[in-house]
Amino acid sequence: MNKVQIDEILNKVNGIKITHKRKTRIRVDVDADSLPTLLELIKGRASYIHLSAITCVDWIADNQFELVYHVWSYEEKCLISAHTRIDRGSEKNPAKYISVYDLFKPADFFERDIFEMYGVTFIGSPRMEKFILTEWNGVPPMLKDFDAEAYVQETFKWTDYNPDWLQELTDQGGGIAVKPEDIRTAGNTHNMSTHRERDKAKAAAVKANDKMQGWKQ
Amino acid sequence: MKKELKIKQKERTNPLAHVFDDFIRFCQSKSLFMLHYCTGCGAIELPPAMTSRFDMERLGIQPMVTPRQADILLITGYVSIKTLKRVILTYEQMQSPKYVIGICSCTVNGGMYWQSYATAKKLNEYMPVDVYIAGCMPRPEAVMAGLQRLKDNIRNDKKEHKGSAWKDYFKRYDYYLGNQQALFGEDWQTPTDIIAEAKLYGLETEETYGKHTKLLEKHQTPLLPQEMRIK
Amino acid sequence: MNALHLMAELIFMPLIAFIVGMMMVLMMRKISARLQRRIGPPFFQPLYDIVKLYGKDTQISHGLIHDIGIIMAVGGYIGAEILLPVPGMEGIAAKGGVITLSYFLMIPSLGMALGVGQCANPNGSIGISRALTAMLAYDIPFILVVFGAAWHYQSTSLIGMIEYQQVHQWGIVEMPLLAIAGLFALQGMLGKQPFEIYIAPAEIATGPMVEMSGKYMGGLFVMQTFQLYTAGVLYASLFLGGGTSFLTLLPKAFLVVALPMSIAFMFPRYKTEDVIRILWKWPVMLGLISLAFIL
Amino acid sequence: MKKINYNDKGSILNPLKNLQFYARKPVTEPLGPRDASASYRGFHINDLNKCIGCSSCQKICDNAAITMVEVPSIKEDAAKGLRNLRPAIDYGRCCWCALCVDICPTSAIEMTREYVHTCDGDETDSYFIFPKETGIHGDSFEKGWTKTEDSDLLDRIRRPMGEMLSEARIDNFDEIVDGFTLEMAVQEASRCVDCGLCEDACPAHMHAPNYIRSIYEGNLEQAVEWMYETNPFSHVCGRVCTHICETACSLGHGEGESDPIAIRWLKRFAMDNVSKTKIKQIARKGKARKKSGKSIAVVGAGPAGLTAAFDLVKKGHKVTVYESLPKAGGMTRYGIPNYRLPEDRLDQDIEVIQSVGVDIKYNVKVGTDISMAQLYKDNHAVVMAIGLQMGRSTRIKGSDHKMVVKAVDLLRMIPKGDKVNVPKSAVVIGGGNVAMDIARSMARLQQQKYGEVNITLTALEQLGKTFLADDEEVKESLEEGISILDARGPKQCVIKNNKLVGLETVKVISIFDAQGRFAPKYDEEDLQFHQADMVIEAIGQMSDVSILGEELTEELEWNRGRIQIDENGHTSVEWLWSAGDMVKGPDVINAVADGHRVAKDIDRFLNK
Amino acid sequence: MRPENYQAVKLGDSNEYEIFIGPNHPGIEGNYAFRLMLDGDIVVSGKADAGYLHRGFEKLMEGRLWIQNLAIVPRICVPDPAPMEVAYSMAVEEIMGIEAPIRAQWIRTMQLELSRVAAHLFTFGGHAATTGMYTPMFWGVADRDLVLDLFEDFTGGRVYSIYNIPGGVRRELPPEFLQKLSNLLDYLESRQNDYDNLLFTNQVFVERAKGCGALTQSQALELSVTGPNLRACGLAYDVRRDDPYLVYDELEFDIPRQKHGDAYSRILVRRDELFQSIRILRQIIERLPSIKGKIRTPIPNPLSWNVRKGEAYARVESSKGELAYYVVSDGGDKPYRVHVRGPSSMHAVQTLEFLAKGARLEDVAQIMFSLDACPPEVDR
Repeated sequence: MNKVQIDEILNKVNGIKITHKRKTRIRVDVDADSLPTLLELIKGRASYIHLSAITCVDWIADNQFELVYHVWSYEEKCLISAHTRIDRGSEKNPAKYISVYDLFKPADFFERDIFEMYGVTFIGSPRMEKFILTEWNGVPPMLKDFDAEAYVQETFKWTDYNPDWLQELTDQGGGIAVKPEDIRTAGNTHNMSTHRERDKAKAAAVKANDKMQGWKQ
Repeated sequence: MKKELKIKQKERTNPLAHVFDDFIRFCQSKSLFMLHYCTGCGAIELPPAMTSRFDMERLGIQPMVTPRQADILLITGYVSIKTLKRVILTYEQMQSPKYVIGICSCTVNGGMYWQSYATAKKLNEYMPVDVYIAGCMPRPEAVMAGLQRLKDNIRNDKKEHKGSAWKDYFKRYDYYLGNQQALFGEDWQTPTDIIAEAKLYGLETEETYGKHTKLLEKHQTPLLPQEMRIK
Repeated sequence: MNALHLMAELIFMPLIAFIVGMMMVLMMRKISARLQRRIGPPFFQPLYDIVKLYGKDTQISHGLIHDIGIIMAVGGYIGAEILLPVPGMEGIAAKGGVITLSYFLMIPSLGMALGVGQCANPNGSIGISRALTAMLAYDIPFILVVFGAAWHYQSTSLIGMIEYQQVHQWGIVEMPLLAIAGLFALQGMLGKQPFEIYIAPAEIATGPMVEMSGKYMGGLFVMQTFQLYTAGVLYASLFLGGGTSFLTLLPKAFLVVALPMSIAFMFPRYKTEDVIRILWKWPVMLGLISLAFIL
Repeated sequence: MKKINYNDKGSILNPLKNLQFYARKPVTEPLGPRDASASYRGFHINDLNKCIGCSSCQKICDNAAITMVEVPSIKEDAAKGLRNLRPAIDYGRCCWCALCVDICPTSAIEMTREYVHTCDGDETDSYFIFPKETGIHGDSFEKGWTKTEDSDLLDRIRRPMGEMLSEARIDNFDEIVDGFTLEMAVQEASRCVDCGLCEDACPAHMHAPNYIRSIYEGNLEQAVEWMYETNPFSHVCGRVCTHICETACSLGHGEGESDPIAIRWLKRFAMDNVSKTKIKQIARKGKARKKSGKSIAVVGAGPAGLTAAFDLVKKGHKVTVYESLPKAGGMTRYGIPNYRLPEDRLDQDIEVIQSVGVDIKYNVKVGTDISMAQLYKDNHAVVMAIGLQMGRSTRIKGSDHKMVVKAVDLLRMIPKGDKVNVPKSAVVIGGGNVAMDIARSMARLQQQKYGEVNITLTALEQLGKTFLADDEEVKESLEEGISILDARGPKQCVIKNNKLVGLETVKVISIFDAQGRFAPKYDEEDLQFHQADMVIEAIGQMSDVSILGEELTEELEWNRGRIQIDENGHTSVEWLWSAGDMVKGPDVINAVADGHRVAKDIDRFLNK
Repeated sequence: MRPENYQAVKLGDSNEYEIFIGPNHPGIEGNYAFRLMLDGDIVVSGKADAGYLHRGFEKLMEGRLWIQNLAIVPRICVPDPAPMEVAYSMAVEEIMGIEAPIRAQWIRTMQLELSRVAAHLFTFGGHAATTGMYTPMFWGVADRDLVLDLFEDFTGGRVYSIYNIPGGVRRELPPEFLQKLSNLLDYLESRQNDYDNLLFTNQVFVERAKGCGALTQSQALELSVTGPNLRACGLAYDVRRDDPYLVYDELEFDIPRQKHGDAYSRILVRRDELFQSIRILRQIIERLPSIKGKIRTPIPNPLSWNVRKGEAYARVESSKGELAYYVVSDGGDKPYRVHVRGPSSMHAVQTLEFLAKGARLEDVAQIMFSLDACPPEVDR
């Protein structure tokens, strides 16, 4: 099947945008409504029978989820990535979409995964239940608005090392200057000139010391 | 700082008791059954350590499949919270004296997954650890070195008190339970009655009890064996 | 033979069995090590294991029957040891004979079944049900072999059999087929691959042993030493002419044990029904043919 | 390869063939650790002398395993780019990926082949290590993973800067350096590892990592914004800055060929490519809405004065700058030749400063036109930033001849458009940048007038070792046909018939005495004569402090001929601050930094 | 402490009972669990229970710089980490529009094939152990260790090589390396007879493995089974040939396949693949010295690669099957989204559940190991 023929089949779907990225990759953008039609079409007409993966991307700025269905054809030796966007929903009204389990059995796994990690409910998927995150009670963790690092800092304690060499250095007036967490909390990894962090830390230390002094008095 | 804890110790009257104890300790150091629970990536370096190339059996260490028979619990790397529950269950089911070896960075300070929401960061908050082996993951030789260290510790336990970290679990149960509850929720319980066991060994101290054990009593349902299944 | 002498024998025979058995365990582990291209455990490893298991602080019992089960398992073998004559010591072998011995050899399995049943671990239960099935499988050829041997030597006493072989030729020369059948039964009795179905760690996490710990596990380890010893000495006595001294007996016994071990590490396990099929097919067939010759 | 057919039943005897392994030797390795491979990623070592504390390792560490600790016993030197921070590694996090090794600019941190570390349960402190030359346990192991040319993550080579050829540039004062193209600038900016050593080293603490980053992202306006936070003379500094930052740059510390990032050229690129109106907008950002009602007078419209004025105006004060010359810029205009700093660029900087609200009064000479006392009367504070406008003399024999001139005076004449007496041949005494400037300026004038260059430069210092002028300057001068005679001290100006014939020099043995004081020693035997129509002295400048007036001079405290100031530029007189070259020596960026300091202090003083 | 009151669970009135295999169980590969409903020895239904190895990989990767992710990617599948690195690097390269130098591509190919050899040697032992034969495991792991020695030689790490970097590889091969590799291949080939005798033509093993967990081709396609497991069902599909990457189109190799889709077919396919890998490696040994040049296209600014907006779906044939990385960049210095499609996520959940149904309890472990499922790929 050549490029023209596949385009012909794909063009039967309304509002489709086709990008031939390279020989074995075709990117297709469709509306959420017509995606099942598209999948049915390429599976039935063009031998795309292997569902390689379903990916969900959280475009939080657009308030949308992007669902990407990667479908491979053993005969054409070509991968179609079908992109569609759905509404991101809210906590009360989580995002919903149609399951493609009838077409592709492996969708069971991927849809359950997306359900767990993003909270998208797939209507018609056989097992919309927790699988990997059975011990997790928080929000779906893959959402961009879940700040895992903040959660970790809040939940866990770190080992408080105090080896001999550090004590020695502290006695000499040195010691820990910049902790790795400090540069990370500064936001991005850039804009984190070490000396500034150090100055900040020092200033904070001095402040704290002053406070202590104040209390003592 | 750990407080010095008073321990009610049973009196031994048999004059040969010490000789006997020493012999048993010697044998304990020479024969270790290892429950290797693949909690994480480090487990991949255990097969080499067990098999022909490095042959752990030379040290008298062999794998065992059930916790009841095992002496060593190897925590091979990161423990996700789901695994940690099972690890604690397993640990409590093991028979004293029992030893825990923390392998890889992850058991010390979170390791590679320090920013992961799904893994526990410090193993020694949840159970006493005897020996740590550094590496990500440590090579089989390092694992062997760690095991040798454990063996030495066990043999010299009487002098140096290094090979009996497991007693700490009973002595400071409240601390460990508190950390477990903080992570798993208040209604966390295991089917093993640690307090009864502590009483049995005469290892109960003031720190065995506390507000966390009270909480446990409140939430504890009677121990039924197959309830061991965790939701 | 006075009572004191007998008492001493009753103590020494199991003791010797225990010590030799431990060496056999060591040999087994060394064989596996050699075939797996490694060095293997140190010399005293079996002893360390047993002492350690008995020295555990925690000992979990699952009730009286559990305890009795283990006692039966070990006791059965101790009973078997004193029925098994060794050079210089006959114990009560003259009174018991090989038939009693083979009954004693069934006691451990039954004891295990009792003990494990009490643990209520599903894995254990599956394991023990498999073990009993396996017992059923290897007992048929075993009985055939014992029966054939007894018929051939015209004696049910092991002492008699050994004497017969000292005078005539070794049993293995006179009835090779039966000896081969005996080897099959031995493999099954020792529970080694390919008849290892009731241990099966990958399926039922070591089956009957799953809930055993501390001294109970130690009991099983002791039982294993006796088991190997019994199997070796019994077979040596039946087919290899026993021995006039330990120097002649023990090498034979060790050889007998080494043979199934060498095979064991080369094979996977059969499924339960295959175990029965194989054990009821070849050894029984061989045994019957052999019997036909003997009779 | 032997094929196995699925339908084969296999054989029960096949496995027994492996009983041959009774006869084969075990493959078990002896107990105890084996030697690891030559590139093994084992435990870290760190050469504390090579390490400069740039903390790149900390930044690239994906596991947040590296903590920078301060080691007081190590000397810190911001100007050289040396911090006393050293990495400490948390083996409770590390994954031995060796990215820290691969990024280390100085190849200080490396990995050994040591890999066994075990500890008891209560000894986790041993997991937090401070790598030194010896490994975690203090033993020496062979090195494992070290940086190779392939694994180096850093781009060591500076993007070449386009320049006019010497033939093309010798007869004019056009700017020599082409400047970066966008592509080159982004490439150059991409080399930055964001260590901030440059920022530490810069007297004005310009946010170099930030603007480099902005350039890398292609956001030049953002870059200019970062610059204007600390430096209103970005055009000037983008061209003629002494770029201490580049000396400090961690990339410059590398072994072998490793160039620092061209921070100066990047600054220049960003400034050149943002429109003037946009820059004005940016400069105005952060200006106080409310007028404070206080007024300040600044004497001297050089970088220091204007920077102080710029800052103070942004704080809402009223500032008047008094300049004796017809144009602002001070030494940047009247000391730096056009080929290095085109006038229109300087004009633009000044225009931007003026656009913020700085009022400059030209051709007003303080001391004659208006007295200091008057200034104080009219204003709440006065800043003296008059710079160094008088050349120093060698005071050798014959140096009072009219054809023995001072470099500053000559340099000032050229942009002013005054007629310069161009000699056929000239000798320049001095090895600093000013000497280079005058030599090269004169060379251009000679070329214009006579079509050939005949300039000799003599300096006390040795070329390539202690030479004061920038390497580029030396290189370019040589290209332009100037002959440089190093390690020669002036002996006397030879005057015959009241006419200058040339200069006699002697060989220098040493410049400083044992105490490090300036006391040159000469080898009087090694005498040379250089024929010249003009001798130009470029050995240093000094300040004309006569404008202060006697009263004030009395009142002020002095230190070796300079006004005594505290660290904020405050003199002993309450209302007088002093800034710039006149107190800190000749350097634009120092002057700017000084301006900021003074402005901050004045603001604090006025708001008291 | 003394749970004397143990009792068997009886579920309802049926004869079914439940057995929980895992997570700490020798019959489970890695840290995984499988809940079985049994009727006698027959499995009525099985349900996979994953998440024991969940680290939130994809979330972690979103929080790290592009370059920092290099260290974390191989950890997704521990027994076969090299394809993970390569797939990630390939995806990033595709987005950035750069290509690794030819020599780097050859070295990568070599690394992938070595990794496949190591992984297969590991699998044989695991598979054999589930049937009660431990010697192949001892042999296989020991022989795999020799491959790991080579990895240590040229990547500096035994298991996690962290050797690939978008743009190429991090280090040139050490001197004499190819000779060492060639010696190893000779050794492995000399071991072929031993393995054949012990395992592949062992009658008892053949009997156990034949017919165990049989999958027809259409079932396999429906369940998205890939890799050796699919080839054991008769479809010669291999990403290396059908969606070529690196230099596989210049190499000569066969794609082994079997028709029956059972455990024995699968292990035979793996055995054949092992030798195909050796064949590929021999070609690489021959060709590599003549391929000179750089091994890395440097990407400027290690702390913040300029990865332009875009996405890429990079597929690699790992020892387990089709491995894919879907990487999305929003132009920032960290990936916006990374999705890992581990081949085992298809094998260990739906396929295993499907095959377990109706199987004998004895076979469940064998089915799992014969699928060569790697739980961390499911959990991520």
